[in-house]
Amino acid sequence: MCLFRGDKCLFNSLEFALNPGQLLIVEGSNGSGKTSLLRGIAGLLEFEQGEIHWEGNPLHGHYQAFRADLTWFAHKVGFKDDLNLLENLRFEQSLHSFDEDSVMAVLARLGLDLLTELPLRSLSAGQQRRVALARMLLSKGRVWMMDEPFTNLDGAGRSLVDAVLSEHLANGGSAIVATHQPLEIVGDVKRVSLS
Amino acid sequence: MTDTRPLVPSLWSGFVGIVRRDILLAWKRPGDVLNPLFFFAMVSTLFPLALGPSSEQLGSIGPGVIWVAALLAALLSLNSLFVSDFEDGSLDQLLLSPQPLTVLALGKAIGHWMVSGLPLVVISPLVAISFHMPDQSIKVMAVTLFFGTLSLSLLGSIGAALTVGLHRGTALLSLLILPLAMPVLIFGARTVSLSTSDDAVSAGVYFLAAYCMLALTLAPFATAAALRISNE
Amino acid sequence: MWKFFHKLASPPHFYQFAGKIVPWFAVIAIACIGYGGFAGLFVAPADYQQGDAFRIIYVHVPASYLSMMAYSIMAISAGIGLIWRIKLSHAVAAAAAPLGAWFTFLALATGSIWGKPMWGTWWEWGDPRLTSELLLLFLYIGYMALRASIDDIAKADKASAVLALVGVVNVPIIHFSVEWWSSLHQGPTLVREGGPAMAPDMLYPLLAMILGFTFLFGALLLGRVRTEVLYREYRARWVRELLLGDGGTT
Amino acid sequence: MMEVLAMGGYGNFVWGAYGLTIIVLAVCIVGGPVRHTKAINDVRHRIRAMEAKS
Repeated sequence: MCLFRGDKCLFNSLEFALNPGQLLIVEGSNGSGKTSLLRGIAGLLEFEQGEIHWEGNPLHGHYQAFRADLTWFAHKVGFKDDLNLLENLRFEQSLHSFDEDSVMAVLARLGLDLLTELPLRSLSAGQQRRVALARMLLSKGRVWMMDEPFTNLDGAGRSLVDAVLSEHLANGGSAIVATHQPLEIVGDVKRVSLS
Repeated sequence: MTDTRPLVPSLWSGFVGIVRRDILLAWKRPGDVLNPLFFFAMVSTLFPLALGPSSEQLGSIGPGVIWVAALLAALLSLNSLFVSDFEDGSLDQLLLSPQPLTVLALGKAIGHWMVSGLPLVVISPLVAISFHMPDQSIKVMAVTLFFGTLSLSLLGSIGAALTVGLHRGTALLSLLILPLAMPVLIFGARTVSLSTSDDAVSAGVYFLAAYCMLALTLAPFATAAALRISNE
Repeated sequence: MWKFFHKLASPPHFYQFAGKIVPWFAVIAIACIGYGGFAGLFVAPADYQQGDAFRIIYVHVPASYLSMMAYSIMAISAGIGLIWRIKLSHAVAAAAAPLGAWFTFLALATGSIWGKPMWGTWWEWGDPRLTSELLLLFLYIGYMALRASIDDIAKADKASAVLALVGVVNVPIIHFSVEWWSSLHQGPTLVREGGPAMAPDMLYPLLAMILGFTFLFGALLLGRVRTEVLYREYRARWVRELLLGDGGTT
Repeated sequence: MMEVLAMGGYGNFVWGAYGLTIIVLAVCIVGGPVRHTKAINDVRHRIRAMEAKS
C-alpha cells in the first residue's frame, strides 16, 4: 500500500491482515498519515498502489458488503448539531440497521439517557464523543475503525472506550484504531507504526 | 455476532431518511428556507420599481423577471447543500454507509427542492399577479417553475458536490451551474411569455418535464461521483 | 496494434512520441492554412449576395468547428481518465480546455465581425449559432475555473472530469433549446452560404482551412499535454532523468 | 492591387477577422512552449526540493 501526500510518500510496502477478534493499532506522530491510512482502508480515498481484501476478495468496486460491516469513528462526530440525539439516531437507522429496543440501554450506559431532547450543539465535546460511541455500540458492524478515539475524553470516558473495545473484540469483532496514546486492551493486538 | 451479516436497510428507507432529516433541519432553521424566498420576492419587485409602473411593459417582462429571480434564489440556497454535512462529518458517514450514495444524493437534491423549490412555486402566483399577468399564464408559470426548480436542484446538487471542499466555492458554483441551467431558463421563461399571448405552451412544458426526468435520472450519479472525489 | 496504444498510454513513451510528431503536424497545418488562407482571400470568387465579406467564413467555420471538437475531446478523455484512471487522459483534458476556449472566443469574435456587415449589429441574438457558441464559452470558463480552484492535481482532474461529462450531456440540449428559442424570435431571416452547396473553388479553401486548423490544434494540444504530463509525473524517475540527469532534449 | 485589399468595401471587416485570427493563433502557438519551459523549471525545483527533504 502506498499513498502520497504532496511530495512525501506517507507509507509504502505496508502489509497487514486483520482477523476476527483482532485489534490493529496504528501508531505514529501527528501528520504521519494515520488518518489517511484509515480513510484509505474505508474507501474514502484511493491508494496509489495496493489493495484491500475483505473476506478474501478484493474490495475495489464492491464496497457495499464491507460497508455494511464497517462503523467509522473520527474527529468529527458525524451527527447534525441542530438535531437532538433521538432524531440523529433515527436518521442513522436509515443507513445502518440496529435494533430499536437496545437504544435506551446503550444511552444509559454512556450517560446520555437524560440528554436525548437537547440539540447536539448544546452538549459538551466529551458528551458529543460519547454520542459517536453510541453509534459504535448500536451498530452491528463487525469492523470498527476509530481515529484518535481519546481526544477530549476524560478518564471515565477513556476507560469506557477501553471497555467497549474489549467487549467488541471478545464478541469476535475486529478493529483498527489510530492513536498516539497508549491503549490498555486485553486480547489479540497487532501494531503498525508509521513514522 | 458470530458471522451474521448485518442486513442493510432498504433503499427507500435510506432515501426517505435523508429527505426527512433535511426537512427537519430546515424546520429547525427556518432562516435557510425563508431567506431565498424573501430574496425571490425582493428581486421580483426591483424590476417594476426600476422600469416604472406601466402595466403592459410589466406584463411582457414579467415571466422573464420571475424566472431569473427563481433561478438566482435556487442558486443562493444551493451552495450550502453539502457544506454543513462536510463540516460535521456526516458526509463521511453518508459515504461509508451501505446505502448506495446515488440514492442518498437524490434524497439530498429532493430534500433541497422541497425546502427551496416548492415554496417558490407556491408564492410565484403572488408575484405574477403583481406583474399583471393573465390568469392562464400564472398557472403555466407555476407548472414551469415546478419542473424548473426541480431540475435546478438536481443540477445544482452536482455543482454543490463539486465545490463542497473548496473554501471559496460560492461564486464558483453559479459559474458551473448557470450555463447548464440555461435550457431550463430559456424554456421556462419563453413558455410563460408565450402563454401571455395565449400561444400553444405544451411544447415548452413537455421539454421542461423531459429535462427534469433527465436530470432526475443522471444527476445523482454525477453528484455521487463528485462527492466521493471532493471528500477525499 | 493494441500494443502500440498500450505503449502510448505510458507517459514517458507518450512524451517522446508527442515530441516527434508535433513538428509534422505543424508543417501540415502551415501548408493547409497557407493554401486555404491565400485561396480563400484572393482566389475564391466573391459571394453574389455578401460580396467579399463572406471570406470571413474561412476563419469562422474552422474556429467554431474546433471549439466543438475540443470540447468533445475534453469530455471523452475526461471520461476515459475517470473510468480507467489513466492520468495521461486527464492531462489531455486539461490541455484541451484552454485551447478550446480560445477557439470558441475566436469563433465568437469572427462571427460577430461577420455579422456587422450583414445584420448591421455586432451581436445578433437571433442567430442560434452565435448564442450557443457563447454558452459553450461559459462551459469552458466554468471548467477552467473549477480546475483552477482545486490545488491537488489528481483531485482537480477527477472533479473537472465529472463537470466535463455533465457538460457534454448538456451541449446538445443547449444547442437545441437555443435553436427553438431563436425560432420564436422574428429576427431577420438568415441567408448564408455554407456546406456543400458552395461552388467548388469556394469549398476547397474552406476544407483546407478546416484541415489546417485541425492539425494546428493537434500540434498545440500535444505540446500542452507534454507540459501537463510533467506536472503529473514529476515523481517518476524518467522525469528526473529528463530534467536533471543527462539533461537531454527538453 | 489596392482594390483587391479593399475587399469590395468590406476590407476592414475581412482583415479585422483575419488579423484577430492571427493574434489568437499566435497567442496559442507562443503560449505552448512558454508554459512548457515554465513547467520544466517548476518541476526541476520541485524534484530538487523533494530530494533535499528525503
